[in-house]
Amino acid sequence: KSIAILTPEEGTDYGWNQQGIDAAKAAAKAAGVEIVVAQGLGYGDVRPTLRELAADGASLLIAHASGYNTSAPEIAKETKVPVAIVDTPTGLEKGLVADYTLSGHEGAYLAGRLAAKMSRSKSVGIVVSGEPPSWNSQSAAFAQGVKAESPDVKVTYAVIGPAAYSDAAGGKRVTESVIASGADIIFGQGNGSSFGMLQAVETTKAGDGGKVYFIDVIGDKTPIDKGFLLSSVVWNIEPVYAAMIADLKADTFGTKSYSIGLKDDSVKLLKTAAIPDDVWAEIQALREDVISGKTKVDPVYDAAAVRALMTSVAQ
Amino acid sequence: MTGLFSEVFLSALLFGAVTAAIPLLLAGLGEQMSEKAGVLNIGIEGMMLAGAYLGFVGAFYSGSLWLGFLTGAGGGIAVALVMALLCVRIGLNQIVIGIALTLGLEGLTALLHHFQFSRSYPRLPAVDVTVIPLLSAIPVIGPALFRQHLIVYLAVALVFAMGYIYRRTQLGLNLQAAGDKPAALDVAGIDVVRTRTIAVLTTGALAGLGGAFLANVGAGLFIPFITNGAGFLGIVLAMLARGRPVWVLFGALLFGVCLSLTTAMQVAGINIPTDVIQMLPFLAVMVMLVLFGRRASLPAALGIPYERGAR
Amino acid sequence: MSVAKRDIVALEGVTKRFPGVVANDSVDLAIRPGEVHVLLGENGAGKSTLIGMLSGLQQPDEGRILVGGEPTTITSPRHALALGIGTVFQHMMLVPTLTVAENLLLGGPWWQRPKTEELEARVAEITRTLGITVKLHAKVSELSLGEQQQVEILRAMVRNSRLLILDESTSMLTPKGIDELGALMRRLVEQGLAIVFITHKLKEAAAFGDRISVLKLGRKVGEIPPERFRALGEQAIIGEIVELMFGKQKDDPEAAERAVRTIRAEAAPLLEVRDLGVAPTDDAPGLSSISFDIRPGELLGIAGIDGNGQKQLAEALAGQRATVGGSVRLQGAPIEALSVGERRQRGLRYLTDDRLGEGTVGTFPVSINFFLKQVGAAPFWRKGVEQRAEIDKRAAQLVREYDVRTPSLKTPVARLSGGNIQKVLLARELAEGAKVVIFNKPTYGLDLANTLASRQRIRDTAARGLAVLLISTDLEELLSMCDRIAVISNGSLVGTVENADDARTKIGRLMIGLAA
Amino acid sequence: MSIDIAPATSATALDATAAMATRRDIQHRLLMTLGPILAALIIAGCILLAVGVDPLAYYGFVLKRGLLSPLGIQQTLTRMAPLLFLAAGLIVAFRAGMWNLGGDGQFLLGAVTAAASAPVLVEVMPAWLALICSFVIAMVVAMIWSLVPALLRAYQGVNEIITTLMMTFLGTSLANVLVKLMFRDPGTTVPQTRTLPVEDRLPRLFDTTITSGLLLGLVAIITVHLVMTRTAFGLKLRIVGANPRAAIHAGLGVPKLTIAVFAISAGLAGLAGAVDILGVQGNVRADWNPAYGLAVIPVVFLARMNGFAAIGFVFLLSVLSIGGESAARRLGVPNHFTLVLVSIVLIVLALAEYIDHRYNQSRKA
Ligand SMILES: Nc1ncnc2c1ncn2[C@@H]1O[C@H](COP(=O)(O)OP(=O)(O)OP(=O)(O)O)[C@@H](O)[C@H]1O
Ligand SMILES: Nc1ncnc2c1ncn2[C@@H]1O[C@H](COP(=O)(O)OP(=O)(O)OP(=O)(O)O)[C@@H](O)[C@H]1O
Ligand SMILES: [Mg+2]
Ligand SMILES: [Mg+2]
Repeated sequence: KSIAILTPEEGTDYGWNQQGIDAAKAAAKAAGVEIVVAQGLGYGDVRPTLRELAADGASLLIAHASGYNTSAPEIAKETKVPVAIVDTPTGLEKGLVADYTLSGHEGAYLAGRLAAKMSRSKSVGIVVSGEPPSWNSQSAAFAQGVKAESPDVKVTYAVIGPAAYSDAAGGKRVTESVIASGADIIFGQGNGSSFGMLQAVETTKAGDGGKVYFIDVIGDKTPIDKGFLLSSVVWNIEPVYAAMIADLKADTFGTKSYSIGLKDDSVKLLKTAAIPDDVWAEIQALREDVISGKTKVDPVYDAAAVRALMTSVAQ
Repeated sequence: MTGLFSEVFLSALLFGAVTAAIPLLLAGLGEQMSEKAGVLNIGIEGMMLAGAYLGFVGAFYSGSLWLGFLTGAGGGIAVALVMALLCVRIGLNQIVIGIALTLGLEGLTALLHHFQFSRSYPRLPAVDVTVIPLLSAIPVIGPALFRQHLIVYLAVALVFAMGYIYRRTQLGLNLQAAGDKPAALDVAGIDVVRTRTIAVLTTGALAGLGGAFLANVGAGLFIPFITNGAGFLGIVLAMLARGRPVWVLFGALLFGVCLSLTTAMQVAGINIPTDVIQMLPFLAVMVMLVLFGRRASLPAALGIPYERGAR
Repeated sequence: MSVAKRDIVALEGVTKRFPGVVANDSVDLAIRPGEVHVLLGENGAGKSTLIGMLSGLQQPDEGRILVGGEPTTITSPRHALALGIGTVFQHMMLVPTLTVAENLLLGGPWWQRPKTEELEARVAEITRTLGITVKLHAKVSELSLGEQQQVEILRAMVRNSRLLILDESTSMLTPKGIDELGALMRRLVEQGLAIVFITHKLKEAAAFGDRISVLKLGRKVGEIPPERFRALGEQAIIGEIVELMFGKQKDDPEAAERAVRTIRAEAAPLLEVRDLGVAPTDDAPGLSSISFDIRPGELLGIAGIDGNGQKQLAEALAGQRATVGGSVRLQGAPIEALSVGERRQRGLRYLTDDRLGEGTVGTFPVSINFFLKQVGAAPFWRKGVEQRAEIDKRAAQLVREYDVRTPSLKTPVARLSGGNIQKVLLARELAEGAKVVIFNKPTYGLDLANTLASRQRIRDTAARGLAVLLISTDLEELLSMCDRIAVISNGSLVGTVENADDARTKIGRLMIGLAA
Repeated sequence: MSIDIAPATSATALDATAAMATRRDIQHRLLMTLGPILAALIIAGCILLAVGVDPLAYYGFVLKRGLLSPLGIQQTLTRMAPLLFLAAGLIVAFRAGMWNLGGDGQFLLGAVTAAASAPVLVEVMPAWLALICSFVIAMVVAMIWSLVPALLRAYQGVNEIITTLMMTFLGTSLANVLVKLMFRDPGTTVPQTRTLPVEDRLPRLFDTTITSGLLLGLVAIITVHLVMTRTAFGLKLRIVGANPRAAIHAGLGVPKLTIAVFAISAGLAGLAGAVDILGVQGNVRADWNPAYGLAVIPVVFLARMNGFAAIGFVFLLSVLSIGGESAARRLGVPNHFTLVLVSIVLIVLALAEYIDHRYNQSRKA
């Protein structure tokens, strides 16, 4: 028995790909099954790889990219090998297709609250390299969090540019502009370009001459941090994969969607030394509110809706 | 909302425009030199990538940005050497080799990055700027244009140096002859292959420098595919510029300004889909093409390998 | 040995092979100071190849070259220049986008600023003795071909060569220009230079030469040394050359009599041109109110110095160039609004002077080049599909009929020699349906035999009742063939003369701007 | 600009010995293709050794997964379909001397419009008719997209390398905008067009996973080859390509032919996009750009713009890309190595052609 995970980029990005691969490895190890990693496949056609992995005897194919959610179910039907896809809650099929729609919006909301508390200039920025749904929901939740904490804090939203996933220079340039517009905390989402954002934060001074902080998503960049990482909305996908394996064994695969959230710490805010303990305590309290349902955070996936939201919060 | 456009923000935008323009400028100037001499250098994207990678490696390990620029230029030259050997000396098809080099360098630099940096993602410290007294005190423009790294001023100076070379030196004459009528240059006693080789190597140096600037100053780090088509934009700028270096500068700046404009519009919260806004730089160049493209006459022997005495 | 010492350059047993041809076959040649050494031979005889080896463009496969008595390998054009060998090549070797001055300066050390002032002084000195004016600051592309040729000669002079090689350098010059060049060569050799002079015009050879060598199929077949040269008169020399080149059949082949034809004066003109105008462009003069008629069977010549609008006239008539006003009628029907193809359909044919540039597609086979202007027409294409058998049958027929010397029908046309390419063009333009034919410099660059054959074709064309417009810069050619000759100058026809005994003087007066 | 085009020798009759000569020629060409590929593999093998991977194992997987296993060869053949259409489009353009480097933009716009129209059309008409309509729409849209460079080149003489490159940048963005703003599937949060159901896509061949798009691609490229070499229209285009001045002199309507060339070339690129969507993908996602166009350009040159040779090279490219991915995964090399491999193969092939050419020349002398 083995499971396979397919990712668009190499699993060394301290982000989406790495979290997926690491989680799959952990889940497989826990369940005592073999794991096959197919990484760096790009965003093109992965049907050849899916078919080959199926033919090689994988009993679960995890198609870890929203770009794979058309091809993977098709191959599942063709080869009768179960697949897991992302961002497609409507695509469930018993025994064949399961969905895990991951959104760190709850965590992003907390990150927004944190940013608003910590911002000296009362201005924070969101820089993204593109507008896929999972990022949109986090951008929106972050902005909501900021406004919930303090309506006076300004939120600036900027998308880097065309095909900007690897545009590190663009990430740096746009982030610098956003900092110049007054922001002293940057909430950044991007693949390769997020390293450019990090670089901008490290080398640019805020309006008051102090440090600019960076809030990351999905992964934990602490190993490469130089003291500018304020936090990160870290995802832990392992419980999701573990549940899938369990469901597969229990023959209940494809009957439910998996997700991550604050409740089981599959989404959590990263605590760094830059966060004062009192602030952290407040955030932990807010976390409880979200878990208990006292505070409701609804995901917004649509890019236009996110932009509309940003415009309204900017006023 | 207009309060948003503070002086600091405006000058940051302009600063960003210049930073984005410099790699394009260097690539464009380089490509222009090759084209003048009759070589269509489609491999410039590969040269930039080599420059970006080696430039970063040099700067990172030595801690000196200048050494990084040097190794970056060296990387570009190394790729250009292959191109010169294959396309100038033995006359292989320039488009085939150019594209092959671009693909190869994309793969190679990504590979090297994977083995070397994909766990640590090293980044360079902030860039030292050279402040030009008085001028830098001008509001908005001053901090954007006159607080740049020395290499930026040098790149702009290069524009005028190139203009001087093309119009006022024997070398300029040689280059133009190599592109327009290589046989005439040959019988005048100047080696066409050598002239073109010099041009291609210069292109490599400039493209490599542009790549190094992109990695070291523009991004402060190297990641795979970092050039994102900058080399191809350089080709377009060079062709649009009709042999005049100043026009490469204008074109690169126009492009950079358009990029900053897209940021400005977003920060201003204008609710137009970002994908639409982001077509702006390309639209701007396309409009330039429609307006001025007609006069973009290219050298007569562009793309044709020269062989002495062939007919 | 002491004799060899006197040679500036000597070739010993030089052989040069190209794929499929032996261009030079153990050629011995001695070039002495104080002599104009004329090199003669048919097209493809190997003259330019010889020159190529002297100027460093090519290396001999066998044999050796002695420079000043020393065996020398001339490795590059630069080396040749350093040895004092200056060459004016058969094909234009100027950069069209640079100015004349810049072209003359080409070749200096690369780091230097071009030394324009120095050049200007030097040019002024040379042009004074030459009696020509050169527009130093004009772009080469703006000059006429004749002017460009002058620049090339000037360039060779500026270089202070010991040996000056002129490969068909008179082909674009006016008769006056040719005479001046002859006088100049004389002055130069008197100063101790050596000159190699290549021409297809035997009269020039006889008038300017001291020594003549004749090449045939790559071999040197004969030499007339100076002693003998001086002993013979012009006619005798020409007779001897012709014998060397062609064997003993013709006397003075160029002096062929003009066939007296009777053109019915009352016949309606086949071609009527009225007030035709063309706007000038950056690099070409315009045309203003050109009017003339040509009747069936008539041969109208257009004389004039090259670059005065001849090409524009031909292209405007063929429909390749936009006109500004005026009318063109063919058999009474207006054709000025028709396209190139439609005009051809009506019987208007244009034989271009630019054989490889626009007349043919060099990489395409000979067979296809015959039908370049009929692509898609039956029976060679049916429903748009190529009928190879038909094409080849007809092509083979044309090859035979027009005596095109080609290895095969499949040979790319650019591989043929100039004369044979010209035959392909002739065959194409004279094919069925022709009524009016425009010939633009039909014998430019052709050797004697080919020239005579082409002229005969043109005469035959007129004799068949077609109207012929013959554009040429060679006055002899026009005088030997035309019924009437019009003179074009600066884009307009300045006069037309009947080709009677006094035509030569009248045309000469018109050409230099006097009334006939 | 003009770039040396191989002499078009196809236009004359073949005599009796020609058939044999052709066979020898094919053998020779095969040798001149396989030899360099072997050399390229050795060079690339050194790089593999340098990063500690066994080259033989790597190539073993490439061969097995790209060529020899039934599954692998099916994938390879499926991948060829869009590449063949792109190559066909480039052959038309390059033979006519127009350097259409805008294939990727045209491809994407064709793909997007096919993806947008097909799912809607299948609901109102039979699937086969819907597919045909989508193909036509994709083709027409790509043709229209090429109009700007075509008109600029035909009537203003603007160099098409610049314009097509620019239009590719613009087309990529536009395709994105179309997916996100106009044709977005309302049923999903992921920005992509509606999906054409698998059963409505182009039928698969026999019992395999090979798309019938492969046959369409083969038909397209062979048709293009025959049109370019055997018809009056093709000859006219080749005249324009080989010597534009001769075309004017011969009375050909060069501007109209120019526009026709761009339309056909772009139309085929649009069809390439359509065949990929309607045959394999089923929809277009935002930011999707496989950039096939760039890799196909050198292939077409190496094939000397000959359709049959291009089929061979496209096959090679597909084997390398399908097999390379698999081998990379199995041996833990980043997938980027495939790019390096393709690059080396291209360069060595170009070099081999040069050596071959030289050898032929010296033999004749
Ligand atoms: N580079 C070359 N490649 C192949 N063949 C060549 C080359 N140069 C010259 N030849 C051949 O060598 C022969 C001699 O040509 P060459 O140009 O020397 O003749 P020529 O006497 O100068 O003729 P013309 O009077 O027309 O100028 C010709 O058959 C020609 O085709
Ligand atoms: N590139 C080439 N390769 C092979 N053969 C060539 C090549 N160029 C020319 N030739 C051969 O050289 C011969 C003469 O060519 P060349 O260009 O010298 O003509 P030319 O001197 O103008 O002759 P003419 O005008 O008498 O026909 C032709 O028969 C042709 O077969
Ligand atoms: Mg000659
Ligand atoms: Mg000749």
